[in-house]
Amino acid sequence: MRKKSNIISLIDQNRAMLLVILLTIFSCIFAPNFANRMNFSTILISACMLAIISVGFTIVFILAQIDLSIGATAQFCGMLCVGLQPNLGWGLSLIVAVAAGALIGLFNGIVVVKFRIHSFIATIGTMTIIRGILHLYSDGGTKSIDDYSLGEFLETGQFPIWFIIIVIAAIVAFVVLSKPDIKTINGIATLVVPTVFIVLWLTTKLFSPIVIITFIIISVGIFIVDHTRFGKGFYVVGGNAETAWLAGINKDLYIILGFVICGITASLAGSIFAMRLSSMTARFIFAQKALMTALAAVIIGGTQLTGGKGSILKSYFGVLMFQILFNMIGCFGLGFEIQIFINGLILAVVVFYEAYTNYKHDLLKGQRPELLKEAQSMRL
Amino acid sequence: MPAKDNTALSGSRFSNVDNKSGISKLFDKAGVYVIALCLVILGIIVSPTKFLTPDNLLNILRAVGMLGITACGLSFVIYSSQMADMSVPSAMAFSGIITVQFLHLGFVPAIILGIIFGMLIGLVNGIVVGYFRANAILWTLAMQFGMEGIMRYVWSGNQLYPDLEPGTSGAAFVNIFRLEVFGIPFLIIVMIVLYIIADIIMKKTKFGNQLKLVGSAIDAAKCTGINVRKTVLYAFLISSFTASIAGIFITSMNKLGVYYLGEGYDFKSVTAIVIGGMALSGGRGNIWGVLGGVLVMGLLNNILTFIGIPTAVQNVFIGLVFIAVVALHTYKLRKVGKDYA
Amino acid sequence: GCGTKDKAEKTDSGKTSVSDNADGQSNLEQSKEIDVFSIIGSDGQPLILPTEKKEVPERPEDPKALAEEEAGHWWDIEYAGWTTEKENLPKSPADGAIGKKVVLLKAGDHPYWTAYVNGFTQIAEAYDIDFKILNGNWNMDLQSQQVDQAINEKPDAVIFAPVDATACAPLMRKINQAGIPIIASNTIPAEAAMKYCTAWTGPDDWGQFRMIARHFADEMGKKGGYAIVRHMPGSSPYFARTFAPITELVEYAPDMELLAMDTANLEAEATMQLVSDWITKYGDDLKGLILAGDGFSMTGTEEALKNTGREDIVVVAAGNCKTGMDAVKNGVCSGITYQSAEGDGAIALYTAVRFFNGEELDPVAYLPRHIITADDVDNYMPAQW
Amino acid sequence: MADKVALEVKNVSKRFPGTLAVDNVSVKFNRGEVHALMGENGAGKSTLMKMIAGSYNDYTGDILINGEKKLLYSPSISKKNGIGMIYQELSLARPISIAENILVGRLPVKYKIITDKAKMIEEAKECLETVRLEHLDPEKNISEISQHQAQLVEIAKVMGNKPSILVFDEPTSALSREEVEMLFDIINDLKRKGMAIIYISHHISEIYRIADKVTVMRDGKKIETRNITDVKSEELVQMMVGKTIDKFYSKRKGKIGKTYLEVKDLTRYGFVHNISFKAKKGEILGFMGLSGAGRTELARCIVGIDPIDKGTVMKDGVDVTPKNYDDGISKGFAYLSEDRKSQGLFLRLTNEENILSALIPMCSSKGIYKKRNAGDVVTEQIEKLKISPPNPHVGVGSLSGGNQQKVLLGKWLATKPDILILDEPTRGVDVGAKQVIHDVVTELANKGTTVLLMTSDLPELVGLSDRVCVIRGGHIIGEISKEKLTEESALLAANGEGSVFDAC
Ligand SMILES: Nc1ncnc2c1ncn2[C@@H]1O[C@H](COP(=O)(O)OP(=O)(O)OP(=O)(O)O)[C@@H](O)[C@H]1O
Ligand SMILES: Nc1ncnc2c1ncn2[C@@H]1O[C@H](COP(=O)(O)OP(=O)(O)OP(=O)(O)O)[C@@H](O)[C@H]1O
Ligand SMILES: [Mg+2]
Ligand SMILES: [Mg+2]
Repeated sequence: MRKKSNIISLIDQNRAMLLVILLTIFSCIFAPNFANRMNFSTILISACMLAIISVGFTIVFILAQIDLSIGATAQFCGMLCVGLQPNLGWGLSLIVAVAAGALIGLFNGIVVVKFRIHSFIATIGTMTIIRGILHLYSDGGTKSIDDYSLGEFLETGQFPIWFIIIVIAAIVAFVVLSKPDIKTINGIATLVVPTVFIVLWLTTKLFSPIVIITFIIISVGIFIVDHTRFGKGFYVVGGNAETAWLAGINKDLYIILGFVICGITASLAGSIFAMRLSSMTARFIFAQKALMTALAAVIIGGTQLTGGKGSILKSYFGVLMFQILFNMIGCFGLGFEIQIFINGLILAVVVFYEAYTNYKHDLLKGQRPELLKEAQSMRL
Repeated sequence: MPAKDNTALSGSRFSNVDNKSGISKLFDKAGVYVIALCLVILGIIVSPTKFLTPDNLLNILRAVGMLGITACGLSFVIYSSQMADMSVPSAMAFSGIITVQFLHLGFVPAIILGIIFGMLIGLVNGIVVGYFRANAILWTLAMQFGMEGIMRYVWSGNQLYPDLEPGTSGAAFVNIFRLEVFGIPFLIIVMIVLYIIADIIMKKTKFGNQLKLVGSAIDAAKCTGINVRKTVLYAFLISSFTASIAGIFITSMNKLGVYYLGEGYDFKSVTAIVIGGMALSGGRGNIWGVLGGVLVMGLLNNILTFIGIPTAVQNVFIGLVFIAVVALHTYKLRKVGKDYA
Repeated sequence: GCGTKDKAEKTDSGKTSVSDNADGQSNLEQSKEIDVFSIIGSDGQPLILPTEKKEVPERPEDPKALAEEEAGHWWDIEYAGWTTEKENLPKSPADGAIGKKVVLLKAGDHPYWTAYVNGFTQIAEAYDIDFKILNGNWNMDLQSQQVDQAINEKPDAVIFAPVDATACAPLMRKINQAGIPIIASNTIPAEAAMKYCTAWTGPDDWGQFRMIARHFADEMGKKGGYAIVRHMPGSSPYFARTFAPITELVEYAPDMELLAMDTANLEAEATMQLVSDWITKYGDDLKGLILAGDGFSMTGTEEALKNTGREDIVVVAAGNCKTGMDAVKNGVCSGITYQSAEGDGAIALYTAVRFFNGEELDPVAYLPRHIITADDVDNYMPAQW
Repeated sequence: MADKVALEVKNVSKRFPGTLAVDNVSVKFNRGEVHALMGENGAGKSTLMKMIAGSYNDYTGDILINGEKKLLYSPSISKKNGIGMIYQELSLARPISIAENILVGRLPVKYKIITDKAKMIEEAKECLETVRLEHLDPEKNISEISQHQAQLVEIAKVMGNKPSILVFDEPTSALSREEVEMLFDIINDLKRKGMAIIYISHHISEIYRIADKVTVMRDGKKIETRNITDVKSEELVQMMVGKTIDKFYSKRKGKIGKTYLEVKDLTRYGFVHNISFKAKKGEILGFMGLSGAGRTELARCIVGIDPIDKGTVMKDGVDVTPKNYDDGISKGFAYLSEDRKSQGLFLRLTNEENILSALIPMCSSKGIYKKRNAGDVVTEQIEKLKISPPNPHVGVGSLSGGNQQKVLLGKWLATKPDILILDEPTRGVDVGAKQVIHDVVTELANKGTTVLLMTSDLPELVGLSDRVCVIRGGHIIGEISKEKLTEESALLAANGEGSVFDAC
């Protein structure tokens, strides 16, 4: 009995990862042209934007908030990044774009905290505003530049050697400092995963620079949220704002910070996407789809709207799962209708499963094992 | 009785929180209509001769008629503290497509079928959200994706045209939107009637009164002998019912059914409802406020176009007004010591 | 795939010629023999129409420095592709089209695109071309992924209908660098992207709207105020179908006055509200309307005109869907542009076929321009979508 | 003497909108002493303590710690000054782990920034040991452990901060008897170590067991501070209520009728098994059981809130087993739930709406709700229960605990039930309100309503019940008649030890 439920909860907790694995295996076997390095690299690259977005998005979820403006923020900041590039160069324009993202996040945070508006509502408002500003700034047209060198570097380039050394050193330092306990699964994973990653990175062309950058952003996010005292505060605030307040954690500050981080990652995502393609579209559907996919991915990753729970890594797997799905459907040559249907189906199954377990849990809450044993003998 | 003076004593320690002055009570009651009135005055200032003409006012109403209808039903969902129904667009498109598809059976059967099929979506939502307490936003979003996929697949992304020959049910169907009764568009009459019915349901029926309790505290409602699941189910059914009606209107207006009709009506309706003073936390606000919210959105759009502000800037304005109005509502709630929206 | 079964029989001729391979005819000869010009589209017009060229005026020094009302300002967009120096174009294999593999990157789902794919499929079946369709769903992010996927398929050619005319440049460059020929279709890519495509086919948005602007001016007696309901922001018609008529009318009918222009995101309700508001605001000054789309924009406009009793307003619109044609027939609309969706799809693949056959291609090939009016609307019925 | 004072509040006041919750109170709390704080609901005890704990930044007056004046304007300032507080409402974050809850705000770190998980678990374990919960896995989430374990975790968390002044705000309301004993051991231990302890409770017996001093508050004012040895319990009650209470449990006058309610073999697997009992018309049937014995589950099964697996409920010889709770209500049942905040009241709505909430189906015909049909139940209940303020339009959330409980009772009385099940009707309710509730319940029984009383308050059980069923581990194990009913016999029976019970 107990063991069974343990396995189920283990599956449930790692469902995004399992889905990724299952989908990959399935596609490798059945989907034409799926299983090759080039395609895997494509999937990883295409997951980058949403992966970066979902770093901040997950944090906002952990805080028991939601930010519907991420898509619009990503689009607007990407537009800004491209629009300013001719005058400022990539570096400066990226900084400006990220600053704009942070400002949008700050606005969201202040509206939620100070005006006490539910974030679902407040960010619908922000989304509308950004949509207007986006249109104004772009004049309804795409912004682009003719220099593709950066985009090319992001997709196919190589990092300079010093960068590679720094990153590997950081990974090694982290692993050594965290003193993994080899007896536990977690400990083994802490050793194996970075090793596999480093080997793959150095020996194959699987990880483009943009993927590495995404990994770095995700790692920084995971490090802050899961491994620092400051980051743990997000969970406390989301889990129970009162606990946080009593423990001297400034809940308002955390919520505002959460939104700012969310704005920053959204703008980073948009900017990096814009850099990759040297352009940014003015079609708003870009923002809408980014929001919806990120939302579904984060939920499938196991983060809950009720707050206090969530993992950036699992969100990443959620994003990855969707990209594999899209790619697979493309490989089969199926239409978008199938894609959106499966998208909805997976989300529905996950949401329903979650609701159903809660429902069961509520129904059986307080059931006593010794009485259950008795009941079994009664029924026999 | 020994305890008697004690009660009286502690009674004196409470000043009556409910004692409000007349003006603030009026604002409490009128709520969003104060804002609507301000907009009307602004409109008169902007265009003294043209704004207050019956034609223009009818235009405003006509433009927000369908929004008004979806918001009317969706407010039941929000009132029951279920946040939102993101599947409104698919219910709209679905009912429209089904109606057009079945027009050959005759006008009335087709409409009925359209509404029934649209309400199927609400039924599923209601069962999953009401009975299993799934998160409403996420579930209805999944539903929206799924239905969109199904509609695209079944009708291979095509537009469905009704037969427009005069005298056919197709012509009658297309005429629904264009119908006028005593110079007032049928759409507006339907909308007003729906609001009156909704008001009666909310205030005068067992369901409506229990809905308020469910929205206020769902666990307490369960322990008060209210069938919470059924109540939430009904709320979603009502939402899909009005969405289906709006879907029939929008299909009739466009003279064709296609899967993307109704896009955007999810957020738009939520916006109108929240402007109207209904709180996401449930059990707050009333249906006339929602109508007010709908009118404010129509007026705002109209006046901004009058001033000559392009759509892009209008978005900025609407967003800002939206946040400001909601902030005002929550401020009001907080001032009387209630928790926020 | 979206191939429909009932059409499959039609292509028997194509199929037999493949099996006739034993006769010693080469693929090239066979594919040159196949006659696709006799295929009739669902609107009764030939599926493949003779394409047009157009005269290209001198490029101004600095187009962007000119005012938006001057035609020169839009030169780079309007005449994109004509003078482009192509880069690294793959050579034609010149070995015939039969049995080739093609990937169609279409921009998104829309009834227009369903018709487009219909036309496309008919040609594909005629030549027994193996094709795969990737649907960008109007989302640049999705299309950028699909480009990688398309390259990964290693097709003989890519038919590329970009979601975004400008942002597609790096995508086309990538396909080009993978050595795969591109036939761009429908939306004309910006100059930067034209470098990488072997050819482009599609409607001449600018040309058509200059044409319809003249028709519009004639209908209005070259005077009076008009307004423009624009296309969806972010799309290329958002500019083409706005500034082609504006710049044209400035020269052709200088007395006409542009009162307003705005987008209603191609929604009927929004258009109705917008047009109603304009009519109230401008009253009798408003004498004409140009619509960038003839579907929902037309429906909304029609309603607004009826509600305000202003059926006198002259309306012209783009595209030829059923709604638009009906409006022309009813006299609500005085003219719409002719743009065969099936033809759009067919010509794109046919151009690829010509490429496979080793024929010389024009860098830009427009679908023929035509204004459908009440006089000839019946020739184009039933509508394709 | 002066250097014994650990904490002193001087002329402190705190005002809420509409209430002066603490009115010019001055008290001294000594080291090495347990100082009890008593008073009716809404007397201002919690508010005074929250002030010390730094929950309010707008109090007036001075708070002195070790003779030094401190401005305790935030919980972290208070914590730094050595104040620890165990709150009346649990303040744990449910989705996160026990360890993180215990160490919230002071997670151990290594290399200055990285959290040290091993150390975290070790420290959490240490804290848990102080409340004898060392067997608990600190990585479990709070949502996975039971209510009383959570209460103990809360205590462990506060003690982990090593406070020198410790406040317990009604810590025992969610604890079992054994756990209470353990808690008292812990408190005595801490006292010996020289800590100043402030203890709030409504249980007079508890106060006599552990307190050294007692301060009584009423209506936000301090009444008196006394040594516990100098004060008799009647005196204490008098101070709390402001008047002498002659006798708590009035004699029953009504006649007990024939068997009215009969529960047969009621079973919900894993919760309650084979429950059978009979209750007569006009009888108050008590249910005795230790915490977690299954009384709440039994009540919920009888009225139909929870599904049952088998068994029948008969009323007046007719099978009325309810399908669900609305069915149960229409068949004359009413159940006053034990948790008024989350399961009883609509805190955001008014008195009137709360009292009428269960009446809606009865006042409706064909789905149309006619408020008129309810008549003046609202004023009737407000008067009968002496709800204060007696304004039907005041929000119930702003009422004191006792009055909230009265509203809850009023809601069920309004349905005029034939069978009323009371689950902890006076938990956390002050003496005055308790008196009113008892009177109303007795009168109800006198008029012929069958009352099932489930309470952990032994004097209440003994004082009110005509007969008591003993329930243990989900089974009814016996029954005690009125004659043999004493607090001792009941307690023994509930522990499964007594020989006093008659088998049913
Ligand atoms: N946040 C608040 N806002 C408004 N009034 C409050 C608030 N908290 C407490 N009160 C009021 O202050 C008074 C004192 O409440 P307090 O909680 O201190 O009483 P208490 O003695 O602890 O009662 P109990 O025994 O029920 O815990 C009550 O009348 C209560 O209604
Ligand atoms: N030994 C146990 N094992 C697991 N769960 C238990 C155990 N004892 C009690 N519980 C649970 O603790 C909760 C409290 O029990 P319940 O409310 O039925 O008891 P009660 O007799 O009403 O006690 P109370 O006086 O606390 O109201 C229930 O959910 C019950 O199932
Ligand atoms: Mg208290
Ligand atoms: Mg209980």
